[in-house]
Amino acid sequence: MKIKECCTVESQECIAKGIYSMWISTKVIAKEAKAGQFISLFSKDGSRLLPRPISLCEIDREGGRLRIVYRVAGAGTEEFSHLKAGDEVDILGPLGNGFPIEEGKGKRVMLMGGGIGVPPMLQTAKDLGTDTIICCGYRDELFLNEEFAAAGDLHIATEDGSAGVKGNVMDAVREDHLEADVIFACGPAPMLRAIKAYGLEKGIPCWISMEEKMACGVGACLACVCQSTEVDGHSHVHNKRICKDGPVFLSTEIEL
Amino acid sequence: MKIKECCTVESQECIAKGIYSMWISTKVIAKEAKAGQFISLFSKDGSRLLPRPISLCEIDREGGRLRIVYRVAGAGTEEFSHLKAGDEVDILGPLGNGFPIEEGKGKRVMLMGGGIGVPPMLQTAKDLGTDTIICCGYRDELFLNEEFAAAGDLHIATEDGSAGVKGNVMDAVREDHLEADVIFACGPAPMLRAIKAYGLEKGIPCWISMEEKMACGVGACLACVCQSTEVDGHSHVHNKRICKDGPVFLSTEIEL
Amino acid sequence: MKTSVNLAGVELKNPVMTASGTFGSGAEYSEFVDLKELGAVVTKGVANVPWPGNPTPRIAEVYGGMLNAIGLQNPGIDVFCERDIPFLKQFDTKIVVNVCGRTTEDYCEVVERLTSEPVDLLEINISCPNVKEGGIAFGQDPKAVEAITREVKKYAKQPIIMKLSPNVTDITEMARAAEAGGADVLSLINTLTGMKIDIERQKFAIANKTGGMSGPAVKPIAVRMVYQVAQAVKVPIIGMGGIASAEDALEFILAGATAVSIGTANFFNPYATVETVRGIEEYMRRHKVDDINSLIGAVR
Amino acid sequence: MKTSVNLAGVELKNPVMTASGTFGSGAEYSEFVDLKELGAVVTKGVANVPWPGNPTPRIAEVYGGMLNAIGLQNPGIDVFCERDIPFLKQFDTKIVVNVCGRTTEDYCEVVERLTSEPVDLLEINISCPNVKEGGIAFGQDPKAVEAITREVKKYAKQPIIMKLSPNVTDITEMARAAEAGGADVLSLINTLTGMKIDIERQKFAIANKTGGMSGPAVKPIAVRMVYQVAQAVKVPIIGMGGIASAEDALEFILAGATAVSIGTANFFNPYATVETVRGIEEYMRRHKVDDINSLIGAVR
Ligand SMILES: Cc1cc2nc3c(=O)[nH]c(=O)nc-3n(C[C@H](O)[C@H](O)[C@H](O)COP(=O)(O)OP(=O)(O)OC[C@H]3O[C@@H](n4cnc5c(N)ncnc54)[C@H](O)[C@@H]3O)c2cc1C
Ligand SMILES: Cc1cc2nc3c(=O)[nH]c(=O)nc-3n(C[C@H](O)[C@H](O)[C@H](O)COP(=O)(O)OP(=O)(O)OC[C@H]3O[C@@H](n4cnc5c(N)ncnc54)[C@H](O)[C@@H]3O)c2cc1C
Ligand SMILES: Cc1cc2nc3c(=O)[nH]c(=O)nc-3n(C[C@H](O)[C@H](O)[C@H](O)COP(=O)(O)O)c2cc1C
Ligand SMILES: Cc1cc2nc3c(=O)[nH]c(=O)nc-3n(C[C@H](O)[C@H](O)[C@H](O)COP(=O)(O)O)c2cc1C
Ligand code: FES
Ligand code: FES
Repeated sequence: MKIKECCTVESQECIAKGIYSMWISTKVIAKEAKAGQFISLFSKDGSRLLPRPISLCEIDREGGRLRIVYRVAGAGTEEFSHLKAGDEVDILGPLGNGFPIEEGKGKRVMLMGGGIGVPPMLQTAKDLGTDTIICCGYRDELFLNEEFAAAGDLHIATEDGSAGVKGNVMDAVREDHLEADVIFACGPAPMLRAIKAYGLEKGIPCWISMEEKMACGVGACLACVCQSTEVDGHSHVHNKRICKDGPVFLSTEIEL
Repeated sequence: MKIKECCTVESQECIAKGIYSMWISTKVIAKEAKAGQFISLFSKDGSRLLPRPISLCEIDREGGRLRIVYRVAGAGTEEFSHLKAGDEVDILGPLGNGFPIEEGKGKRVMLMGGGIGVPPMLQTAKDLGTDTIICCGYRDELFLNEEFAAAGDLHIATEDGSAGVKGNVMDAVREDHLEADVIFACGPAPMLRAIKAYGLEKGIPCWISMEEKMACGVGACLACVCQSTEVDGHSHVHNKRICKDGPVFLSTEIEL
Repeated sequence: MKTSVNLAGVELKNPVMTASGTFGSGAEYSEFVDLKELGAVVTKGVANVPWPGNPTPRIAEVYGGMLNAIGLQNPGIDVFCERDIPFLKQFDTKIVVNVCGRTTEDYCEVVERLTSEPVDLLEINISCPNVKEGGIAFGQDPKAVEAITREVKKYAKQPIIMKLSPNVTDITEMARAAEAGGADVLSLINTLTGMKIDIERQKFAIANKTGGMSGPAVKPIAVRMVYQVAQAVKVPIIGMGGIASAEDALEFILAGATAVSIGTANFFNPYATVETVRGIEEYMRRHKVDDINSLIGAVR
Repeated sequence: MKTSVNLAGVELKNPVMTASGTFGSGAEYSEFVDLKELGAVVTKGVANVPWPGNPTPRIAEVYGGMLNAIGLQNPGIDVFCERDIPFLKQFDTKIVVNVCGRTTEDYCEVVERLTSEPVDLLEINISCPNVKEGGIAFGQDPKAVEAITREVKKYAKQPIIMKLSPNVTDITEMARAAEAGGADVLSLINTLTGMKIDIERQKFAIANKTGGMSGPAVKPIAVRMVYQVAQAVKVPIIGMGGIASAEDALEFILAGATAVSIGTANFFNPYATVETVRGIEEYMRRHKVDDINSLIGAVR
């Protein structure tokens, strides 16, 4: 069940330059949430009306708590970065479909996150268990890497070469000779494109999390479509709604 | 000198139903302010862009502090009522001309305030000295009355008769046989109209503080005019700007 | 207390409707609100055949609102009749189908196809600014407005709502033309053509360059147009444009709207529709209004 | 780094101007900003004789903006020439006089009177929505736009800016008409006609019923119109409508404006003009732009 809930910020900290980690206490949403789903956060300023979609980084279902890790990209995320423990924040969720954890059970899974696509892989790793390969790509400064190291077999790539393999996640895959039966990934479009190509080449299914500008977040407005290879179920054209049919798709479903 | 300043709320309390008293700490504005002038407060919500004009209730020039007393009338004042000590608030001021204290020196002055027009009379009373007659009119619940009692010879009128004379300030003037050489007044238009008529009848000058919707607050936009009996100095028509030429006018200058 | 209003013989239990394109066919928001509490559900524009819509990005946030250039993506009338109408029939609310087309024939084909369907009203969108053909092209010229209205009326069984564009010099001219063509109801406003440029990337914020502006920012323009049209025609008006609360809805009703539609507000408050229904009732109680119809056009 | 722009031969040190009617004749805001830092000061509309303007309330706040129906209160050209021009001449900035009138003759009288005054440009307001005669009546019909432009040009010594109304179906039609009539520069947008109703008192929020909407809420419409006009005419454009920051100003410049005017933003930030000047310079440094002219119309 989706709901718009007025929640309380439990804690917030800056974990890297411009990157914030926030725990939010919810009544309903955390209980129902799954790895790879997202929530939408609302600004308190009436000039910014659309909610900001942010992926779930961790879900504490028993405690009713959610963690998000986000980058300050504009005025909305800037506003969120000033929230303090005890402040209220309106959120809509849980949204989207999440990663198909069942597709990973009993298989060698590789989780790949690039940039601000890293955070959602944390809950995914936890839900899959510790047998996973995790491959995180950063520009320079690392974040969440210690938590990932505890959650699986962590490999790192940095664009400036300051840690791990110099380059992107695909460079790490090649240099570190990583192999898997299935890939779950989140990151910028060029990274997803490379992963899709790699998956086709190796014949392994890749589940990728997509991004697009959103308005409703629930599938009603048709803002957030991506081109799908097959006719979609909603409009019978070739457009899947990222907010509702995704954000996680099998890479072969999508034109990238 | 007028300035837009980011100020700090020093304290705020609810002093009657829907009526709030706020002390604001300023760097510049308090030093330059005079009784009967006003400031404009800005909302933090980008949907409410125009500043809200509020009269100065008290001015602590040495301490650099201002007091305002205001009624929650809509969304802007509602927002201000939630400000707490330490919060920031943007204000523009000091605005307008203020009461001509010199016109009261050595004379029997009567200060008349009605409803939310009561607060600005407090600094006016203080600046004039304690020899003044003060006549405050309320609907029912009193506020600031103890402070006024300490500042002069206080007479009260209430519409519901719960304190002082039953009726309005003019009823109090008649019943309490109040007499004065000059009147300073602030309150709703019907009250000001009655005071103007009384002043004409008795031949005493009445300085009244007017109200109108404002945009700029500094005399540039011509939103806040009132009809003047003489051609005005700015546009050479019959319109005085309340924010700049007022808010205090000699009652005979103005069509009411 | 009477909250029901009448649109060309169709009795709505209350004046609160959804705005086309912001509420799908009701399924998504039925997770948040009980559709039977609404006066009517207005569906996303549907054409004779499926439309893929425009490339992304399709939307951009603007101050107090948004731009959209969805481009009328829709599954076409066949899927719509099969899937969406049966879904909506489950709820005790009126069904208004919004119709789009590239040519007059397209519109008529959809309208004719709907004669046999259990829908209550048809809303003809001649004001979409985001498609090259059809849409707004029909809605900015009074002769074209009258002609398409007349044509559509020939095929229609249900009463026809003509949806007007605000991107015109004189909205009353378009309203009178639609009335002359036989429109049973008018709805306004559709979106205002706007543009946003991303100065950092030096690119248009939406792929289509321009988009239709909606949300609270457009409300004063919409209220003005509803007021003007109410003075100009006799047919009832559905007012919309920036409505996010009962207070907003009442502004439109006092200006002359018989019913109102809530669009963009659903995106930032999925409960906006039912909250508006309740807020109107609360206002009526507070102002001792027995019949909402006495508020329609009460400010003149 | 070159920030100066050229409007019909008049060199502005930077593209930031004030919007007519929001800045008086500069005196009030000179307490906040140093006028010599601005590209130009545009004065409140002035007519041949004093105008008293409209009854109050003249303004109302709306979501992200305001409505105004000042009604062009002004002291008439004589007082203006005696008092306001000498005041502005003290500052090293360009002087643009905004002109209003009830009839073509009124406009021409003012324009002729200004031939001998040290003003740099004249802005002809044919787009005020708040007066019964003159104003917008001239600005919504291309023939009338062309005719008044041609007439005014006969009397003018200074280059003429024609100020266009956004309350039209096709702004490019008006722009082309003004250009055909001999306009040297175009400025847009004036305010959008809007309305607000006070639902508690069941009254119009402003005495004039309708008012002109301005402020950040209108920006996307203004940017769109500037872009459209920039594709349609050769004369330079002054863009305005909701500009409150350098980012906003740059959106207009990238869309095709040679200069920009800041209006309503002065009311909520009296430093908005100079902050915009500085912000544009900062953007140019950051994006390594040597000449601001290379940004004009750069997004297409
Ligand atoms: C499914 C999904 C999951 C996401 N998860 C995360 C996350 O976990 N951490 C994180 O830091 N970011 C995430 N993003 C990106 C995040 O939504 C944007 O960075 C954020 O909306 C920017 O808002 P703003 O007000 O700061 O920026 P502005 O640029 O001022 O925003 C203006 C408008 O554009 C939209 N917008 C801007 N950038 C994006 C974007 N990249 N994607 C979608 N909409 C955008 C905003 O929502 C808003 O409506 C996610 C996006 C999607 C679609
Ligand atoms: C010179 C002057 C001095 C004032 N002093 C005081 C004071 O000391 N204490 C006090 O409680 N109130 C005072 N007021 C009235 C106060 O400005 C309004 O109550 C306040 O602006 C309401 O804002 P809002 O957002 O709560 O109401 P809303 O109704 O939501 O405001 C909407 C818009 O209307 C304007 N507005 C609404 N009511 C008034 C009004 N009565 N006068 C002017 N503008 C209005 C607002 O500023 C805003 O722009 C004064 C007004 C003026 C002109
Ligand atoms: C995302 C989106 C899609 C829309 N699609 C349609 C549509 O298909 N048909 C139509 O007539 N109007 C469409 N509209 C216009 C709305 O129905 C409505 O007229 C407009 O948005 C103004 O109302 P609002 O400000 O409440 O959103 C759409 C608006 C939005 C925001
Ligand atoms: C209070 C006010 C008065 C105005 N007076 C005039 C005027 O006298 N002449 C004119 O051409 N435009 C006038 N305008 C329109 C502005 O110059 C400008 O075109 C419009 O407000 C849009 O810009 P903004 O959103 O930055 O305010 C006025 C606007 C406001 C808000
Ligand atoms: S954001 Fe509305 S359909 Fe995805
Ligand atoms: S508020 Fe602008 S002149 Fe008074």
